[in-house]
Amino acid sequence: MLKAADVPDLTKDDLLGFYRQMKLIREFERESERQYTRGNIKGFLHVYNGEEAIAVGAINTLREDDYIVTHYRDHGQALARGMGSKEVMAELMGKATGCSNGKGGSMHLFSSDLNFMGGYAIVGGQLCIAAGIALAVQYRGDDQVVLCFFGDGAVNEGEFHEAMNLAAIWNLPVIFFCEHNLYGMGASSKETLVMWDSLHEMAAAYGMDRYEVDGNDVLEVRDLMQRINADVRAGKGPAFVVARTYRLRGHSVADPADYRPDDEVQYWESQDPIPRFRDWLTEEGIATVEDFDEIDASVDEEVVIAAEFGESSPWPEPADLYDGVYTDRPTEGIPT
Amino acid sequence: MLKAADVPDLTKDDLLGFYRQMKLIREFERESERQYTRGNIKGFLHVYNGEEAIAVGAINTLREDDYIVTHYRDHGQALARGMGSKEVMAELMGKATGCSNGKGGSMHLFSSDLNFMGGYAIVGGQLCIAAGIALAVQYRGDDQVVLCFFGDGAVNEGEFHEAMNLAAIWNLPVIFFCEHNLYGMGASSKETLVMWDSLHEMAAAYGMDRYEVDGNDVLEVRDLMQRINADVRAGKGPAFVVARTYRLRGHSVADPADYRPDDEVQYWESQDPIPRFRDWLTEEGIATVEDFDEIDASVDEEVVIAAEFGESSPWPEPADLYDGVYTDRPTEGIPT
Amino acid sequence: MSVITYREAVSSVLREALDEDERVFLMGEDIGPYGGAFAVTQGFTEKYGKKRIKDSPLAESVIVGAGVGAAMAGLRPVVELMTINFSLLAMDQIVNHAAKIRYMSGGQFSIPLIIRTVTGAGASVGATHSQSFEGMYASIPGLTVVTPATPSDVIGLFRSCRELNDPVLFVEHILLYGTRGEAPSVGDYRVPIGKADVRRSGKDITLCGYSRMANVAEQAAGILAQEGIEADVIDLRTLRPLDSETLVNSVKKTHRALMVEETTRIGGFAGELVSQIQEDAFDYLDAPVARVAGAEVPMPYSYPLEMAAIPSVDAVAAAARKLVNGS
Amino acid sequence: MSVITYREAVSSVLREALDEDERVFLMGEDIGPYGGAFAVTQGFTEKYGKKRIKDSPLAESVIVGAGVGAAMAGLRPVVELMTINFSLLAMDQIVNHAAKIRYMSGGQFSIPLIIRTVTGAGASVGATHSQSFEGMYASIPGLTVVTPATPSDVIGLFRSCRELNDPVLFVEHILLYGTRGEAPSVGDYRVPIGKADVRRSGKDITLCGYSRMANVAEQAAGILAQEGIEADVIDLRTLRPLDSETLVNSVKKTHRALMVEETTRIGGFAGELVSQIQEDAFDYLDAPVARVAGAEVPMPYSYPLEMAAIPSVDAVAAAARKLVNGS
Ligand SMILES: Cc1ncc(C[n+]2csc(CCOP(=O)(O)OP(=O)(O)O)c2C)c(N)n1
Ligand SMILES: Cc1ncc(C[n+]2csc(CCOP(=O)(O)OP(=O)(O)O)c2C)c(N)n1
Ligand SMILES: [Mg+2]
Ligand SMILES: [Mg+2]
Repeated sequence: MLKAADVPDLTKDDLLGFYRQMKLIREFERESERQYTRGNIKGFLHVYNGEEAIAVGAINTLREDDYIVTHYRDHGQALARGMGSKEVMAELMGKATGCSNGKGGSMHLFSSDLNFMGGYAIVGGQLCIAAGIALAVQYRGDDQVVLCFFGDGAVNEGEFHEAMNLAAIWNLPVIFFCEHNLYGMGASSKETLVMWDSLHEMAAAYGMDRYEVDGNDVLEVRDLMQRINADVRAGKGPAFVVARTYRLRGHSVADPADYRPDDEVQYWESQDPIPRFRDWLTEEGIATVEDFDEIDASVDEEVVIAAEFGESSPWPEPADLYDGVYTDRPTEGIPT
Repeated sequence: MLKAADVPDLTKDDLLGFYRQMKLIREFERESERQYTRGNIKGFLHVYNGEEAIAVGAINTLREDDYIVTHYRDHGQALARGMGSKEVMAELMGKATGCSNGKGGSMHLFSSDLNFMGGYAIVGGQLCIAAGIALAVQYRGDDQVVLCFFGDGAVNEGEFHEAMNLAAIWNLPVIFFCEHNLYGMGASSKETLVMWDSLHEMAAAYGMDRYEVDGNDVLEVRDLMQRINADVRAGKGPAFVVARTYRLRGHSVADPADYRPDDEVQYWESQDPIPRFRDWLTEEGIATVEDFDEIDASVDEEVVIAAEFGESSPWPEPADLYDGVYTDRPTEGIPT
Repeated sequence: MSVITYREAVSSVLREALDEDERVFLMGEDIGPYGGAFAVTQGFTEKYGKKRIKDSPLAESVIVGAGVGAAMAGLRPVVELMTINFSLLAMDQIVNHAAKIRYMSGGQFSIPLIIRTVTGAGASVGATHSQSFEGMYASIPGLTVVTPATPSDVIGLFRSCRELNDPVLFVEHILLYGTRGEAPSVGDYRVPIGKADVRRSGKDITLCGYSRMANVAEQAAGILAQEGIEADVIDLRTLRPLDSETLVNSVKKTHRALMVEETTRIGGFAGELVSQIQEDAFDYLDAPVARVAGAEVPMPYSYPLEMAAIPSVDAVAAAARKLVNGS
Repeated sequence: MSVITYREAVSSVLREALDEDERVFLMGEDIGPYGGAFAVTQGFTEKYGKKRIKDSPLAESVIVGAGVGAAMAGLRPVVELMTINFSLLAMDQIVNHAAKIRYMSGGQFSIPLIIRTVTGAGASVGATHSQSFEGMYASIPGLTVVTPATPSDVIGLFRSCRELNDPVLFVEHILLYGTRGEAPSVGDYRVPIGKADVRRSGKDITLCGYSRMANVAEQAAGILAQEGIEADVIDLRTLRPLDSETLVNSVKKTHRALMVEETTRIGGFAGELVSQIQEDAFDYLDAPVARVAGAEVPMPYSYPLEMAAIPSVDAVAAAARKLVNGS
């Protein structure tokens, strides 16, 4: 574990900012689960509980003009990138005020202002898109990096291979970031990937730089990502990062997750990134109970406001159904 | 290079048999090119010139009940497996007497009698099918091996990854055999695969046994494959073999292949597996000029007979168009 | 007579297949300990073991491709593509391999492979997860495409599919798993492949649908009946082969026809139905064959928009009314 | 007025795009030093360099997916899928990504991506290489599908496609590359997206096709004219959006219509055309709208079988004759 002295560039505010983001994500997800139970959120809901250190540690190393691409488990990354909890909650509720105008839903968060290039729900598909964004950066001679999140399940897909290979052979500025939470939907990655316990080594097949990191340690994630970003920005080509983590809830809200061994769950609960970071802040003498109480209260308040905003927001207009299919022409078949 | 003493299990007949098969493939391909020029073969024609040592070296190690799956560059494997040159030539000509009744064509040779499970023309697709056949073997508790050929280009495809991963995680009895001839269609694999010069190492990503071999040395190929077969048959799981080779002609008959550097072509011409093996047989004192002359003459004769058979064979009947779509019912829309 | 859910029907025919035929195994994503994304294979691993219930990697192409290979080698795999949306990743294996190997090999290899998958909208799961591609697959020679809408059709059709030796796309509907219906009373009940079901008989109009839309059409017919409009309701049940005879005969009787389809309208499979009807019953038609279909948009997540995008009972009834009353 | 080949037309608009717009780059298999599978990009690498002519790995999904990403980030990629047969491997990227991102993102991201590909049968390349899937893509909201049949349409349509900001499938035909036609005389010649071409005008029957089948229909019309049957010949040119107005107006004039399509008949796009015609011109029809399409089989390699499986000029003429003469 790092010491405070290892991160001299981080102020107390920075560190408490990380804490707040992680806490916000956790409480936001708790609220979404409540809203789901109340029927205000429908369909699939994939919460990020337990993986907060990844989004917060990684995304805070990015520049404003860098790009993020992610999968359907995307609330955490959106919030860490600074998307408003109101717009995210409203999107989960399918409201017109949502970040994708209610059209995308939980799995498809987008923000062009934040270069948040989308949450994608076809497992593995977004790696190809990330490679393409990186291609555009390289083509223009710019120095942004593209940070692409996906799960260990996505590593099974053919598109993982195609995207890794393309990025490697063309030296594209993309970081493929695997949130290795040990499960796909219900299948353990021990049963789907031979290399599950050293997943980052799969990138050797592409001659790609590769790293493994404790995904439940926000400072470790940040530290590693800072170094990788610098390399990628300097034109050293793509990288593959595997963060070991665990989802503390089921795959989606519908999943009781009883296929997981108790001791495994217990171990990972003990590794919960939020208490871990809180303890660290305490032990290092950076923050006090009062600091945490204040932050926790402000988070609670923000989440309540977000939920109220979502609930009180209007549905899209009926005419919105036909809006936005094409840039250049109306869609077909609008009823007259 | 091996010495005769290294292959005590091979009789002179065996060795001359290998020579004859290689020579047959070469002359068969020359004849197909002539037939193509004369318009008797249409569409695509992908000849195997230069790669003969692979099919002959590998396939002769198989048992009769083992399975072969291959790609569209499949004439060599079909002949090495013992498919009649007549049926293969007739297939290339689209005749009713062809091994696929003229329906498949050059890229789609099949023989259920020989467990020759097909040539496939969608690059990479056959790896998945090979994994499935191996699954059937494992499921039944049998000990056949499945030998699956493909090119270096196929390694780019997502299906390569999916099939390798499935075979690895389920320990399937399949040998993925890459004919690494340095080119896809016109793209050099140096430009499409970072690991082009140690391609077999890509299998490390699947924890799979992996081997590289001189694909222009029939005895080396055979020797390696005998060892691998034994392992796979014994249940040790899949293997990945990369045979370094070169196609002495263009990708297809339509390709003048002028994208290839002269010195590269010259080098590989000097490595032509047929003169190499002939020289070896001579140097080791196994065969004489007379032996070769006799074989060459019999090959020439066989090829002439095959061509005549193809040319004189009937086209499929018009009604055959609608035949064979389904096992259990007639196809739709048969004109009445 | 017992009542079962559609989900139970699917589970039961899968168990039956596993019990009756050693060559049958299941393969798919999360069908093992997780029990399947739609809880169809719950308890299967415990009962049949890992050999026969193969929890596969998340890799659609090789799931189907390995099914094809295993079928060529003599087994009778039943593979699952979690939803038809993800089938696009396996489409090459379905269309270029499963559907063509028999023909391309001159009839030497048959592919007795059942691909189960799940179609449909209405579950609030957004644009990438709410599609109905079964009509596309029905355009591919070599495939058989089956779309049961009731528990007994699930059972009867699945059994018939198992008797085929060619690849089948067995398309279940996401919103139907919880619906109930009578279980077939006969133990070896079969529904023939390529035989539509006339769900209701009437003289004024033919309503034709498949999968969930057959039920929607039937419900609309109920409303219409109260207004004195009597509809023939036809559930196609199989898209390929297609029972155009039943459909055309119905239209010859009713002179008016409305096709109900869940996918977007343009280029949907209903166009085929319209074409065949007007080819074979042209002189009987008193009005153009009409279509009710999904809105011409990627499916929006937002609930009211999604509801507006899917053909409803009311929309079907309204379109039928208009067709019969001419306004 | 100069005569050029279809191949030259494609090459010329690609060069034009590269010359005019720095944001344009090409990406695809073997488009570099090899010059493209159909020799369309010969000499391009020498002229434009590797940065703009990207010879990609053999990996269809990432070819399209990377095109989508680059387009989201502000470039205007023109990617090539060597043939439409292989597009199945990229179908997920086309249908679930390219076509949907704009809508799913609430309109925040447009995808100005042109996917060039090659359709068609008749080249003796067997079942897996002779398909015509453009109709499938035309059923997807969010896509634009263009099928030029002449050199000048290649030029005029491609220029119009470049002005769009949404994903386009630009579908060339394998047998047309060597065909010749007049080059457009005007330098900035455009063919509007969604406007059919009335190739020939007649009062007796409407023949409608797209891609090579438009040419086949036109040739059939030539034969029919000698027999005194005057056909309207309509080349749709764009499948999505569809110019049903031109088609329907023609049928209102001729009262008889024959759709010509190269893909297999069942579930082809012609069903959509038939449906729209009978929806909008029902009272004008003197006979059912007829279809001539490919035989309902995977394409056989054998030459005479393949020829029998593809709609021929004679078959079209015969079907038209039957429709007009009633026998
Ligand atoms: C191509 C595709 N196949 C299947 C699914 C269904 N599915 C959604 S998430 C998921 C598991 C993904 O696991 P992983 O990539 O590890 O991400 P995690 O949920 O663990 O974050 C599956 C199978 C899908 N959405 N897309
Ligand atoms: C999926 C797919 N994409 C593209 C093609 C066109 N194509 C046919 S062969 C080929 C090159 C394959 O190269 P490789 O696998 O190395 O085999 P080789 O021809 O060298 O034996 C290409 C691009 C195809 N048949 N299938
Ligand atoms: Mg996971
Ligand atoms: Mg090669």
